[in-house]
Amino acid sequence: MNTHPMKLVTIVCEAHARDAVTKLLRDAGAHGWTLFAVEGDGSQGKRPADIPEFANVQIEVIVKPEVAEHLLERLGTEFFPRYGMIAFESDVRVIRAAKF
Amino acid sequence: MNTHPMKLVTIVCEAHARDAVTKLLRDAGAHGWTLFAVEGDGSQGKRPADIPEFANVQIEVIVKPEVAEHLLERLGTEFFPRYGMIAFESDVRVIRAAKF
Amino acid sequence: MNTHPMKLVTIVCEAHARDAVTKLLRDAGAHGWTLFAVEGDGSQGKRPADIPEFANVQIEVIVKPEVAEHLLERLGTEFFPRYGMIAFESDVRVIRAAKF
Amino acid sequence: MEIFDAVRANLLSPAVLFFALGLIAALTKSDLKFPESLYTALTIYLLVAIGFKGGVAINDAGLAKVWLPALAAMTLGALIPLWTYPLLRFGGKFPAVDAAAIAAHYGSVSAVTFIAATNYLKAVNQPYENYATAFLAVMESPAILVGVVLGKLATSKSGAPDMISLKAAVHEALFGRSIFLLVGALIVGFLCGQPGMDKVEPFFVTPFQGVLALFLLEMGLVAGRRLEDLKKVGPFLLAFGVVMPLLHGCLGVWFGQLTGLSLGGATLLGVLAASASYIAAPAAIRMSLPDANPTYYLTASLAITFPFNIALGIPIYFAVARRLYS
Amino acid sequence: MEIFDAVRANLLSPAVLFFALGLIAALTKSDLKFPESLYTALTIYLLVAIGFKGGVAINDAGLAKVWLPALAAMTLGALIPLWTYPLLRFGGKFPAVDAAAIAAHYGSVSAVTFIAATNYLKAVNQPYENYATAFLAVMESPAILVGVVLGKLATSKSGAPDMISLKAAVHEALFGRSIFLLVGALIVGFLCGQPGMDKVEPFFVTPFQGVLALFLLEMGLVAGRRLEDLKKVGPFLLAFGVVMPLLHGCLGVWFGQLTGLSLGGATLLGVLAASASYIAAPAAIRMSLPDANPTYYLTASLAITFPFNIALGIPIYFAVARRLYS
Amino acid sequence: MEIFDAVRANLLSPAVLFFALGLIAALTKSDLKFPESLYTALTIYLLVAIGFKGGVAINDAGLAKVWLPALAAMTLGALIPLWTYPLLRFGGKFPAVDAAAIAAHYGSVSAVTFIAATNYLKAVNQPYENYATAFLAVMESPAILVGVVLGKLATSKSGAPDMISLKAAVHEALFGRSIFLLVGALIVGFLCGQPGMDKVEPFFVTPFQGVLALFLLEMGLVAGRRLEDLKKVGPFLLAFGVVMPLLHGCLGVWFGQLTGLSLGGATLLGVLAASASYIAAPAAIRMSLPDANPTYYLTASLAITFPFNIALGIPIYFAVARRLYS
Ligand SMILES: Nc1ncnc2c1ncn2[C@@H]1O[C@H](COP(=O)(O)O)[C@@H](O)[C@H]1O
Ligand SMILES: Nc1ncnc2c1ncn2[C@@H]1O[C@H](COP(=O)(O)O)[C@@H](O)[C@H]1O
Ligand SMILES: Nc1ncnc2c1ncn2[C@@H]1O[C@H](COP(=O)(O)O)[C@@H](O)[C@H]1O
Ligand code: NA
Ligand code: NA
Ligand code: NA
Repeated sequence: MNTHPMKLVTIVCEAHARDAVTKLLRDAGAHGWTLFAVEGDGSQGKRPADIPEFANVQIEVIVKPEVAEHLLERLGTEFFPRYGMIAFESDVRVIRAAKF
Repeated sequence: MNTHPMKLVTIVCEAHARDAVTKLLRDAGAHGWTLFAVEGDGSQGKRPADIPEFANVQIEVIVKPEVAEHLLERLGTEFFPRYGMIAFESDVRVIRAAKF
Repeated sequence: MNTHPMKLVTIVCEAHARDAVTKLLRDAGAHGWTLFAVEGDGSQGKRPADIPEFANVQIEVIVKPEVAEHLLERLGTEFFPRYGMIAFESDVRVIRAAKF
Repeated sequence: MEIFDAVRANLLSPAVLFFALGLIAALTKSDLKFPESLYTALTIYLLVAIGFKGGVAINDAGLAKVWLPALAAMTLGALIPLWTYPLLRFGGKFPAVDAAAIAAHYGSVSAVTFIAATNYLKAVNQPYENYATAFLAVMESPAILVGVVLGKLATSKSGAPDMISLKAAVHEALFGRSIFLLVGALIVGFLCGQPGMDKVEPFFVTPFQGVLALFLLEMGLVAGRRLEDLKKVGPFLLAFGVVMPLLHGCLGVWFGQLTGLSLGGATLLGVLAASASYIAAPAAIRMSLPDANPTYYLTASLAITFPFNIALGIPIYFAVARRLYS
Repeated sequence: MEIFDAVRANLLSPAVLFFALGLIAALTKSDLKFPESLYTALTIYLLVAIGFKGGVAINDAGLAKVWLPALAAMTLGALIPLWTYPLLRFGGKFPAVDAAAIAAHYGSVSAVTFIAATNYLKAVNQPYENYATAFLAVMESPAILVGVVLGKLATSKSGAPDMISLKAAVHEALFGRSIFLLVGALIVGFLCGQPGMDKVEPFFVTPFQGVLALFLLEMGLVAGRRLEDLKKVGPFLLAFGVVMPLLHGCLGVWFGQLTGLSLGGATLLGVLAASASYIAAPAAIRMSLPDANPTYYLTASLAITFPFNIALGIPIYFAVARRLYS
Repeated sequence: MEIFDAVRANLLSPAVLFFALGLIAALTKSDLKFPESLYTALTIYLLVAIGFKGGVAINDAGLAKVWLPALAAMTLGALIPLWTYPLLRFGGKFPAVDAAAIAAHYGSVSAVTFIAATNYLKAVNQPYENYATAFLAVMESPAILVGVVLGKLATSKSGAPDMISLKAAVHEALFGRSIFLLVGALIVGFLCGQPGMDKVEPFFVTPFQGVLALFLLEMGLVAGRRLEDLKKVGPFLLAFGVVMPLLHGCLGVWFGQLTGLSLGGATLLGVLAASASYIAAPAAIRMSLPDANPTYYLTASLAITFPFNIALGIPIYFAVARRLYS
């Protein structure tokens, strides 16, 4: 099976930012995303996920390198000032590159 | 602590494919796996995870490079035609290589 | 957006080890962590997460390389003998390096 | 005109109105969402409660009364795929494996539709055999097995033996969670009888209708989220999802009369025949016929037939039964 | 001294004691935790139950009786931000967007506080208009919209149009889960009337008080975990979170009397005015005023005003009403 | 032969039959699974309900009646590890830390076993002291602390101080979720008394037996999944898990009689002594004795002793008590 290099962008942010982020993903050109609820701790304090107001989601999206670049760009400028969140990218190799 | 290079294979697929995939992991020679429920969106449409029929699972498995190769091979040929799913591999460094 | 190299340390361990591990993270100098419940299978047998006694958590922490080194060191010596768990590190690039 | 009144009475029940509310929530993109674990919890409660109640009823009535109509119900379930399959295959031009999968769903049954029907009969003060749950229990699996066999015959060449083993299908059809819960609770109820019922009645019976109303709110949400898939399935399946239930409903009522059921019991058998499975069948089919496209069978049973039966089907089958029994 | 007795009666109720127990669990760092899905399930149950009950009550009483006090309630909710905003902005020196966000929360209402108040009135055998739930339903959104508009006017320059669209705010304020459930169940109850109630009463009414007690245990945990944030918000907001409810409570009681409500009904309107939203408002504000700092409005409504109302506010507003009506 | 009848009556109760159903589901590899949050929700409900009920009962009976048998129960719980530890250490050749861990579990108690026993006594119309819940509450912690101390003395050299601090053990043993809920609800019930009970009875009391039946279905699943671990623990622990309960059961009944409990109350004290903890103890032990192997103590308490007590133990201890009191 020959694999193809892609970028995995991972975002952890408060649950209330969910729709704004997924909308951004679509705009940036992602063809899909994976999301799940997480707890966390960080500079903005604990997120025990006991109620939606204090819940986090982790969003994982596989995109082409240039899309990742653009995505992180916008996350840093538009979202970081507003939401408690982190974002990072890493290198992965996918099968069926056509999907991404 | 000296770490040892391994492959992390990540699979996101519909919940109903769960048993088939974990069986494949065992056959391919994985010594364990980690699994959790996720929501998602992709070419096959939204997976809101409101009922098991529309739920996804993310399966993470750490294996030796050759096993990863073989795993992705079979996923691509046997599973991708049938199930809504993605799969990708990445490089990790583990402690206690003996476990994998 | 210029990104900064960091280490992502991922730990999968039994739920009862949760507090001990997060305490370790703080001691080791992590500024935050992300955590979620997972199922799993491994050398210590299945973890179906049907009751807390048989549940796993996956803990993800982004730290500077030297912190990662120290973290894995202590995990290997203090935790691995006691708890069913795995731990591995991988390379990521973050935005807002200051957070970590 | 009695059908009209029957429908009206149904549409103004809390259960149906909450179902409509769920549909509206989905269509208006409200962020209302039931956690999956709540959906699962409510499903477990409903299946255990209805199963237990049925078991106690069989214990009261005695197996002698139950076996004949139960056999009829089972046969009907097993037969339905035999005409729905060719109809879908040649009439609807569906691939063989998809035709088989859809046929399995329509031969099998929907427990929630059945439960809604029992509540409807209660509301219109129409007595029925409490052991009718037994028919629900025996109708769930046979059609699934028939459907899987039909599908296998059509896809016998293709690879990946580990997934397409008939064994898996049989196991899933007999030990899948919904069937297991229903049959298991039925047996438990049968063994306990009335003394057992006295203990658990305040939990499994008294609040039952309210729980159903809440569950139908969730089902409205679930079905509403699938409505956009209607475009994908084409006009044939749309018509199929409404016409076949009407046909099977009448057939079921008639079977009920033949096997000596009361007016209420015959209505329930009609509802069962008309209903399409969306829990047991999808799970079993996905595992044993992975090449079948879930969009077809899930949309048909969940977004077309289920809402139709809840809103219109149930009172219609009841009116049909009234006609037949008068 | 009647206020004292009123408070005492309240503090010894299971609901309040379980709330205290939750606070203690959080403060003693017990590992007790409710799964989020349980919290959501209980919220859904409480909102649907109270909404349905209210709808049936409106059906009984007739809209003619309800519209005037409902209009008054709505107006009151919409007005509150108009004085809380400047007070926070200039008195509290809060950034405009934060002042607007907090104002929205205090103009809106807390369903759980309302429910606790109805239970309190039951406990002291004080009759009240069952359709008072209608006031809860109409008071939730207006203040949120007013608050968002105030916030927009202050932050009109800043970028990211996709998030700061007023449209999103309106949609969230009208179709957000808590409002949708409450209003939806209200309408369902109104359409069903008493016959529908008879079916679901054993689930939505009989166990209601017990469920509330369990839910308040969880709310105690939630509020307790936020207590450490009190340091972050400063003395002004602390005082604001206690003084404004007292003020709004009296105002609400007075509005109630003006619009011809009974002593019980006026008390409930007082409780609504005094309560601050912590479900509907936070969700809507976070989406439409993302620049507002959640620590301020969540701590104020959840860690200050909510516990104050549950423990002391409710009986105080009742005593005030008694004074006014005697 | 009375033991036989007592057992038979027990085996045909819904609770036990649903437990068996769960076991079967696990053994037949059915995909039936309760979400963990449902398990947690049911646990919370059962602990709060039983605790609250007990507290109200203490309020009725007065502390004067309760303290002596409660003290006896506490002492018994604290003593049990003192003979089970050496037995496991030298008889069973277990490592010291494992022996201490298992001893802690058998000195502590299982709330669900206790609840099942109260239901059994209700079923056979055997009155008992409602405040017996107090014994459950005071027996949970002492043995855990004793076990931890025993374990520490044996592993005092080994490293990682942060985890093996006794302080953590004490905190977990006193504020762990199950103990906190039980004791907390007990105190709340004690403070409310009967007036409080009247409010929440329809939720915490009326449906209780049904909820227990559903919960035991889940417990059957959980225990069933552990059965394969029986191979790992060896014949000694297998025998230990059956013989010690019988021994402790008789001891408990005898303590009950000595401290003036009724036949029913003595049976419950026997059940408590015979039961092994699988919620409080595992959590506390895992944190304070991390070197102990969970497979041993979890398999013993969950897969051996719990099913034994539910199916056979309870009626046996009752029969023993009947013998003793006749
Ligand atoms: N160093 C870190 N490693 C992993 N996750 C983190 C880290 N810092 C923050 N997070 C996650 O990001 C969320 C928001 O971070 P913050 O804005 O720093 O509060 C936290 O609740 C965590 O879930
Ligand atoms: N680009 C992507 N990034 C992350 N996850 C994806 C992506 N595409 C698909 N997925 C996940 O894979 C599942 C199946 O994908 P698909 O077969 O394209 O519908 C989706 O429901 C998502 O959870
Ligand atoms: N090869 C693997 N790949 C992914 N996760 C694993 C692997 N091995 C173990 N795990 C996870 O680590 C947990 C503890 O592993 P173990 O101590 O081997 O039982 C398991 O329950 C899994 O969740
Ligand atoms: Na059918
Ligand atoms: Na208000
Ligand atoms: Na014991």
